Amino acid sequence: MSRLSALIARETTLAWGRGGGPLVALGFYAGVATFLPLAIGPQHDRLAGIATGAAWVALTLASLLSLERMFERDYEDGALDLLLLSPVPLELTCAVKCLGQWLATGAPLAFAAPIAAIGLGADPGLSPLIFLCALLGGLAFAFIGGIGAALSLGARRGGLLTAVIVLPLFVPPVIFGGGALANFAGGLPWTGGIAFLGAYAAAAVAFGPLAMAAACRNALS
Amino acid sequence: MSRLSALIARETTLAWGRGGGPLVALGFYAGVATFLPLAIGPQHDRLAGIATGAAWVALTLASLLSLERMFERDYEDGALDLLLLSPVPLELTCAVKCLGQWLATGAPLAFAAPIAAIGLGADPGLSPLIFLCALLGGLAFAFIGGIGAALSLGARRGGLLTAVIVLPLFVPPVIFGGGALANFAGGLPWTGGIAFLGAYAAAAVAFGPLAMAAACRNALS
Amino acid sequence: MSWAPAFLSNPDRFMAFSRWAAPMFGLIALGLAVVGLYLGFTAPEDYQQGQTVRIMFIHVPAAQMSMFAYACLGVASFLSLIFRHTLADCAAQAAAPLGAAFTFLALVTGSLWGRPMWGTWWEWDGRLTSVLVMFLLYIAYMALRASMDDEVKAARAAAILALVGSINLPIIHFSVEWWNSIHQGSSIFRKDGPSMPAVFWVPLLLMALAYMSAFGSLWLVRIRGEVWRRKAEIAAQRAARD
Amino acid sequence: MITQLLLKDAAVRRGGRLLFEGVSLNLAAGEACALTGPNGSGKTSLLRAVAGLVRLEAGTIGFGDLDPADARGEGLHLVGHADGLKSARTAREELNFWSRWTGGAQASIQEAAEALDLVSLLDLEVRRLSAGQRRRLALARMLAAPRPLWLLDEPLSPLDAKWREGFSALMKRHLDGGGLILAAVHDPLPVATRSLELRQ
Amino acid sequence: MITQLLLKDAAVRRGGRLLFEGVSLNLAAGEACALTGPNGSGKTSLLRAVAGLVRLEAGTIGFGDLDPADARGEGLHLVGHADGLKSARTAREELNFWSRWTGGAQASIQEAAEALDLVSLLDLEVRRLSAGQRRRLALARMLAAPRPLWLLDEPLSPLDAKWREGFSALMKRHLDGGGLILAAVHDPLPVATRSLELRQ
Ligand code: HEM
Ligand SMILES: Nc1ncnc2c1ncn2[C@@H]1O[C@H](COP(=O)(O)OP(=O)(O)OP(=O)(O)O)[C@@H](O)[C@H]1O
Ligand SMILES: Nc1ncnc2c1ncn2[C@@H]1O[C@H](COP(=O)(O)OP(=O)(O)OP(=O)(O)O)[C@@H](O)[C@H]1O
Ligand SMILES: [Mg+2]
Ligand SMILES: [Mg+2]
Repeated sequence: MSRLSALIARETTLAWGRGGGPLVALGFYAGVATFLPLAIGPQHDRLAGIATGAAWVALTLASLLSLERMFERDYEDGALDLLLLSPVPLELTCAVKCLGQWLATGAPLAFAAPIAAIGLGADPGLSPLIFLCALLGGLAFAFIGGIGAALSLGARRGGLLTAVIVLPLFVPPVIFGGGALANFAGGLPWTGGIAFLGAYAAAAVAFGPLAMAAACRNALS
Repeated sequence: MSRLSALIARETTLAWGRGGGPLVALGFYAGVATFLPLAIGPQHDRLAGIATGAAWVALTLASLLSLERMFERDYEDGALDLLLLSPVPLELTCAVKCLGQWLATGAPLAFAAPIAAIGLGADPGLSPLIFLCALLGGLAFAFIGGIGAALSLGARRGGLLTAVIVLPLFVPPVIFGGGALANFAGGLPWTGGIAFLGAYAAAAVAFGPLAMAAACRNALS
Repeated sequence: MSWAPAFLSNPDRFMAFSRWAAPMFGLIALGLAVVGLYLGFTAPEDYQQGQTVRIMFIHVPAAQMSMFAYACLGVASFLSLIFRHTLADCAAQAAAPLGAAFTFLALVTGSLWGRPMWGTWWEWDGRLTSVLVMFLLYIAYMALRASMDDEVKAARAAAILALVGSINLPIIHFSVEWWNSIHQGSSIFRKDGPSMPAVFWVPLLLMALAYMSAFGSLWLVRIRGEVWRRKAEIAAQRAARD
Repeated sequence: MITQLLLKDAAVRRGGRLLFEGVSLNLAAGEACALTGPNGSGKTSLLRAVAGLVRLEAGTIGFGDLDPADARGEGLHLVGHADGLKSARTAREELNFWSRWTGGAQASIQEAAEALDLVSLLDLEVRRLSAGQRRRLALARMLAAPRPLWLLDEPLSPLDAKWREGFSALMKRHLDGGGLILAAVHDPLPVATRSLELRQ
Repeated sequence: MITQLLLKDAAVRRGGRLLFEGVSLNLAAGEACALTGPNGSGKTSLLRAVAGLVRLEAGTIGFGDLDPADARGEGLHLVGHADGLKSARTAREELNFWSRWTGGAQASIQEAAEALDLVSLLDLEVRRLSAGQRRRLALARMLAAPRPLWLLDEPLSPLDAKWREGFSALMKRHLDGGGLILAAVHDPLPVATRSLELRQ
């Protein structure tokens, strides 16, 4: 346990830095929330819709931006070798790395999401659901992102390729979550979407580490 | 000249990986263009509007994703020292790095933008303007992104910090370009927006390298 | 203000000056604010805007101060970058949170005012967005400083960022001319004189001066705190080494 | 607890080329083996094979009667050229993390830092350390979490004369306590009791 | 063309501590100086100061009557621990790029690769190279673009016996051709004609 807690602390600080973290997470969220409506075009001024969209885009972006640090740095500087040399199975190590990643970026952004959404004019009643979607979605993103990061280890490919691998896998959570939010707002049954989202996240958490560990072993051998 | 052409070749291959560049850029574009409408919410189903938005978001994302490779890798492995040790002024080196970055990601995405926009149902008459906006915008993004990447050298924070620095500075080109496109579509005078966009890009190209070089010297000293 | 850097660049002289200047500016701000607010709230209702016109006395000076604070940040950063002067760096570091607070105030009051005036809390138009960008730049400045251990390097990196971000100032100012913004253009400082009656512009002017003095006072206090903190840190390092 | 390292006819292939074959070694507790050979002869690859990071083309690697996976997980330390230290983190963060990861207790972390004279450097970022200091930090991790088998890749090269002696004394202590050392070197290894040469 | 390296009373400060002061050296064409001293005494920092990457706290560094900026830009090579090679690129790409960056011609790149026996390794990714091969690649860049002053940080340590001799011969040739070498070392430098010791 001491091992895993040490690892999770390392991963969060690597992704987040020490202290003062919320400022960066908040600034990042604010940046995305400012940038997005402008890029999409101000004619789409239904801010409430943008509000949840900004949450997804911020989560995706944060996940994509941290992918390179997730395995590649450790691979290049030899840390991955040492992480492997341990009674902890590599699958668990990978899972903990993803979890640390999620704690450092996904979770703070999930807390920021409902606040920003209300600020942007979303119905406050939606905020628990937005939070839940962002939390589960961020979890799924972290574990799927990890697969992409591990797969592109050692390949001489930039971050774009990892994004190409990973983006299609990011789509289902967005569809499930978006559907749940839309249904909730329209007074329709919405638990189904959340259940699917949860199932997807659970599957990512359960099977992602297997894929990551296999990819890491492949890169190292 | 041989020096600079060698550097630009290095930077593009580093940003791009070997082979398959345009294909990856296109796949990336397609990924963003699929992902974005889903994230923003299907209620915004005016795909033609999304088309130009997707171009901006893809450019931004591509720029953000390559920032870490721009200075940080070279800083960590000692290459930045060696780049400094040369009769080429560091300002010029930084400018060439940004240019390579732009050639590798911004330019291919700019070519993809009008094609994708027409595919998504935008007025084909808009496409030259979309291309121009993406080209100039990508140039500005590459040079501003370089400033952010150089400034966060040595900071103990991941890519999120760079994004926090860079995103606000990405906003003006989007406003200028978006305004020009909207005016053009509405039959209003649109050259003003393009002129501002060009001026912003020119300012970024002219002054960005000064800031980058100062930031690199600061990190190395 | 051009004499100020030269005169104040000596830390001892600065500390002696700010010891009495800071409270004095504070008192002036208080006095001006009392008078300004009184005049502002006893002014007649505007025939178009009704009671909401009174937000103006909060909003307009706050918006102006947010830009003024950024200009101060830029000048201080420039001085610290060129002359490697620590006091200038203290000044820059001290200005950032104040500027962020003023910007926040301008955004909130503007938004509150926009609801009755434009029928919307927020609009992605040039003026409003560029002010928001300035707010984000303040945050980026503070975040960058906070994430570097080496204070000298953090100071220089942040100074470069502040200077780069100052490109946003003219964008804010001219945004109302460059885009057909919903925000109104200049109505006070115009070549042909103020375009509003004296009952409005006199309290507005008083409030602007009050904000300015408040900013001056708070800024000096924060610079003093920063100077003290650094002195203590150097002393602690020296003690640790011996 | 590893008390023996047994290589039998080991062969390693990299990129289609057989680096070495028929390499055998029987290292008992308290023994140190200097692994020599020209550049590219496969010293690093052999160390990594012992650590389980590289697959053997032929032959076996045994750790007494222990299960190899268990033996490797708890029983060995590897210090190579790529030392796994993150240059942007402080020496303290890195030492703490790696020591906890390999199962070291807080007290022994402190001891290890003292033994390698790192205490005054712990608050520096790793990138600021000199080459020798950084190598000492990499070596300190081994002291913080005692494990019997040390796999070292040119451990002494960036150390100065004083620390070559100092670390040799630490290796001696490790051997006296029943440890095993397999070290790839180009210069003589002071504590070596055996040697193994790879030929190209 | 640098024909002299003159250090006068040089002092360097890192993180508030004076690493060394009053260091003087007068190195003429054809001379090699071995820079020694314990870990952390400032050898690497001194080399970087000569290269202009670290600011002197006091004293001066001169290159004969040349302007320091010009002399540094065209006149010196620095090979340190961090060798600037990207592990994901091939040896050929890296050698080509750095040689062209420092002004080497295509023919001399080929010659350099032959002189350091890298030809058969050029298509490997840098990460696959052994430590000694990688160091040879880093050194090959110097041969590809002739410059008078070589600043070397422990150049021989990962090389095997054969290549220590081989590179010493290359250094000798460089000195005979009027070159200058300042090398930080812990072991004796075969070609050294002078030495400079930093004390802590
Ligand atoms: C969040 C929304 C708003 C923001 C960010 C904002 C921002 C600003 C800024 C930055 C200035 C100073 C411009 C300069 O000195 O160049 C300003 C001035 C002003 N604002 Fe706003 N504003 C907002 C909403 C409003 C609203 C709703 C009104 C009323 C209709 C309003 C009325 C004014 C007036 C009258 C001035 C003074 C103009 C002058 O005389 O120079 N603002 N605002
Ligand atoms: N994928 C690959 N394809 C071809 N050759 C490879 C590949 N991977 C490694 N090699 C070769 O295998 C050898 C690995 O050597 P290793 O690093 O084990 O050498 P070493 O004995 O440690 O040398 P040094 O003394 O230089 O550290 C090198 O010659 C290297 O070029
Ligand atoms: N920012 C800093 N703060 C404190 N100390 C620093 C800082 N940067 C460098 N140092 C110290 O300065 C010294 C740098 O030494 P340098 O790398 O020049 O040593 P060296 O003689 O090359 O040693 P080695 O033989 O180990 O390579 C080290 O003691 C290092 O800890
Ligand atoms: Mg080796
Ligand atoms: Mg050194």
